[in-house]
Amino acid sequence: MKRYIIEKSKVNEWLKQIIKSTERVLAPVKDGEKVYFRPITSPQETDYDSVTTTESAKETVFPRTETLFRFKTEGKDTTLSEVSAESYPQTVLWRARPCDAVGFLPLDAIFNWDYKDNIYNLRRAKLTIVSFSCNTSDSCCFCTSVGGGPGNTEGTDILVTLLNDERALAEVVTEKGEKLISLCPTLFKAVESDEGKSSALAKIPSRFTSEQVQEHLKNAFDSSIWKQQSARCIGCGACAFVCPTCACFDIQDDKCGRDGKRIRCWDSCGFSLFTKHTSGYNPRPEQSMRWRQRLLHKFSYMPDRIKVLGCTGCGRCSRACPVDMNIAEHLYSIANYNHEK
Amino acid sequence: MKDMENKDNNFEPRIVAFVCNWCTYAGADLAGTSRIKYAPNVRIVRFPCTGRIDFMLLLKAFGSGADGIIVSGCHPNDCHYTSGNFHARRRWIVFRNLLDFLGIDVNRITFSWVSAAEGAKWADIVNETVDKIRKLGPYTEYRRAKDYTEEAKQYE
Amino acid sequence: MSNLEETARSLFKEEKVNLIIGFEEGSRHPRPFFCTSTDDIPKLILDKRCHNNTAVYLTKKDLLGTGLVGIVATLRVLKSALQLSLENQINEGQFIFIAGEDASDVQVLKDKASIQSYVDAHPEIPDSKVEERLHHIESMSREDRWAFWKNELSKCIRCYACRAACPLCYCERCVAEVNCPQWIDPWAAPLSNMEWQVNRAMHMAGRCTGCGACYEACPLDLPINLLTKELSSEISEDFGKGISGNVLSSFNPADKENFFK
Amino acid sequence: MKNNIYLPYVMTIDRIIEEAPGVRTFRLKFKDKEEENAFSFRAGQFAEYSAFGEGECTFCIASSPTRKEYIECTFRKAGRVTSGLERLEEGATMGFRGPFGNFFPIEEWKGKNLLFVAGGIALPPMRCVIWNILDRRDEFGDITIVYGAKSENDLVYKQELKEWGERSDVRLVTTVDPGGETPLWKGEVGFVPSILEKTAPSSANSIAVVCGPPVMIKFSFPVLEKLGFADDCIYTTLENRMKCGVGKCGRCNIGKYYVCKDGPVFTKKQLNDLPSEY
Repeated sequence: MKRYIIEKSKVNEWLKQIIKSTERVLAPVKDGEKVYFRPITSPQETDYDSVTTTESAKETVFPRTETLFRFKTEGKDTTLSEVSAESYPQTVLWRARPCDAVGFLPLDAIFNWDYKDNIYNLRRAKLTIVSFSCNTSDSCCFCTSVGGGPGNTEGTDILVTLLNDERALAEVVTEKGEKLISLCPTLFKAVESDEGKSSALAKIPSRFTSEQVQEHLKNAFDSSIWKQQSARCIGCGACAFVCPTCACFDIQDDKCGRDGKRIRCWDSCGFSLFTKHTSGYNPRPEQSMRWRQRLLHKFSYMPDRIKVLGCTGCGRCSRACPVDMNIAEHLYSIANYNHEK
Repeated sequence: MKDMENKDNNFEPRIVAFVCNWCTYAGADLAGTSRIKYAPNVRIVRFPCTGRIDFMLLLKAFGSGADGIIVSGCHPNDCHYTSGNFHARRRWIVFRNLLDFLGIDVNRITFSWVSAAEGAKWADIVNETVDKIRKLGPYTEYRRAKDYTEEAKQYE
Repeated sequence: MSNLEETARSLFKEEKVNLIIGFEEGSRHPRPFFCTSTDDIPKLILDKRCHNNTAVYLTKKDLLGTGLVGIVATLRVLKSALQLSLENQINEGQFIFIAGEDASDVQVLKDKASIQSYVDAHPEIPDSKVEERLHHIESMSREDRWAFWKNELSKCIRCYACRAACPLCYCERCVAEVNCPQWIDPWAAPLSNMEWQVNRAMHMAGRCTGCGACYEACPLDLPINLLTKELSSEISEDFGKGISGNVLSSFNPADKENFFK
Repeated sequence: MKNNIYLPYVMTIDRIIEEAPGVRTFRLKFKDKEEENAFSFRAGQFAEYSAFGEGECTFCIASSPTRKEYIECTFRKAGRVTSGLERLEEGATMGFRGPFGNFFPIEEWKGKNLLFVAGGIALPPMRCVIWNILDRRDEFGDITIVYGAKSENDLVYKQELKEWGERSDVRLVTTVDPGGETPLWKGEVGFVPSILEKTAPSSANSIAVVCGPPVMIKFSFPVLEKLGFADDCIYTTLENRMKCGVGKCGRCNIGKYYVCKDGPVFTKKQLNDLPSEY
């Protein structure tokens, strides 16, 4: 990893260069009370104050709705055509958080653990992530409990930390990151140490460890805790759709006359329709079972199968939930629950 | 259809008419047998009763390329099923309010009562609607909202 | 006049309820709470911050069990319960309502008549913010209104939190899930999102009690409550105030309109 | 395999066979000869079939891998996609994406007696295995097929059932649910599990393959157990809902397994270790 120092006042100059040389720069933009990753055309649009965006950054590589291929029917004949790789824009994700960056790792694993999902990979290859260390946090944050942290460099291309003085530290993790630095070589000065990075980071206490949770989940399938926790769950998909690692999707056809496209769109294991057979039979008929699936998938099945935890501790699901299903609280109680009951 | 939109000056409106079987359809039929000429831009979809016309059909028609819509059935008190058109009237009052609130152009929808004897009225309704839509132009504004890839939401 | 804790205790003891649906302190704001034993009673709270419309649980049969259920009911819960009762979704005698706005002052309501008179005695103060936004949108040009809604609804991620949070969205099979024919495209796109909201509003027409749960549930704060709110006010204007039941399943030969040719 | 895992092969419907009310078999041929030559699959694997404009749905490949020139699928018209498929005529184009999933370990069954238990529309996945085995008949021991449907008319592959029934090296027992028989019906009357018990095939050196609706499977397992079949000698296929078929969309996830990757073929022994979400 290479380290550089840049003056805080010069960061916007650097961003300006990035905007100039990149097809699309996505940065947090304030819209009412909410903050979204949106394309920006000038550095001033960026919101640096928010803890996280309302929605996760997964849409950069896994859009809510995207075309898998197009079809055209003439008489009894149908021809298929693919979306050209050029239509996926070269993208810089600016001011992501470390929990955003680390969220791409589970997605990489899901879309590549067996069959390789080329559409995902094309988008992913064109994405460069510039994340900023967290100097603030809120009550929903729990990254330190799932192996992350406010200054974590995992999954990012560059991590910028705004130090306590007039300077900022840029830790360059990848080749892609190095390319962005080389846009403005004069603004950066290479350094050896981390220049007191840790003192500029938010303090986020660890409430449990993911090992604890995984250990407890081993025999928890028939536990009474699921019904207890999910009683108030109303079964919407808000948690899944704002989650950086939830990647369940649906495949649908969008037909207009004789032409159309096959698309994929987000789906959620929390919906009762998700597993329901055409016959009406549903292997997961109750909300408690669907809540169990959500947690077990993230904290047991994914680590077992694809060696990566399905949670980054960003806390978005807790912020989005209409009935305050606080995931950190639930995980804490799982880690301290006697499942034999 | 694409051709129609490209040449603005000779834009030919596409009108979908949702009509009831017992009055307006018969009225349109009468217009035909009476050899009353009216604009050929209208495609008629026949329903048992105006009460059967789901509001989603109107949205689907706009979404699939209609520039204007006619909804027509029996005059109040003349419904073949006694009250289907009363139910429909209420629904259209509410629905029209909602569309207007959403900024969907309610001027593109003509609501009318046309009886089986009113062939001439039917022809007038069609002609007036076509003229009006011709002035308003194609409803691309609505159709554009259908296309999420072109619209490029934030990310596409 | 009595306090929440005492009332809850007596319900468990005297009335033999198995469950009281109420509120507890949450991680950010009070949240719905399923109180199943007297040990949990101290957790019950009730104050102005208790926003969730817990009437949404009244139609969830697998949560309620077979016994009598108590429910801590704010005004919005009571209003929704009345509408549910009108639509034959809940029966008298199935629930005991602990009505109030604050834990220090609650009263037990058991039948429809007493709920009705409680609701009548507590007229709702119109939310000035909602009224303001309504007027603002109404005063826009049609083009601006279209732009406004298109922009708002293009954010929608189709999580259906609005549907899930609404006590009156109790259909076992929602129109959004019907695919023969596919009335509403299931993916998030500006137009399909709009179609979904149009359906929601139309299905709520004349039924919506104006609690705003849909708006509060929306993770993106989309002002979707304005759609149903607008329809409610139009309906009382067009068809008369105090009309109850599903407005669209009834009619009046004297209904007035000004747009039929 | 294609570069885009969601892009199907384009197939022509060569023949349509009416099997039963609402049930059809399509015989599909590749439009592209190169794709046909490169294609192979094994008995038990499934695929995603598309009616363009309606979507995709999942069925097993019903033809035998020993018959190279075509692929067959059998489906019942039930939802949107199957209705769309049903509207297609001979010569029309449809999509085919596969093969996916695991397969029946037929090689391991050499020299063993085989028992097939199927109900209703679940005969197709088994037909693939049965033909595969009948095409190599002398490598296996006794073959018993117990097949039932709601009514006589609902039995699928009537022609093939006749053919199998006439063979001396196959024991075929067909049954219809009580009330589903006609006066001329010569088979059994009763639900599959009870007919299975009555048929009482020997479990010695035997493998049982069970496919059918969840309720049939649920009641057939105890019968097989009673007959002495060990859990690792009972095979079934799981029918969880799927979309992608390649372990991404998350729909068929049960425990750490994905039915589309680790299934659809499971032994009863494997099912015992699985959460009961199928």
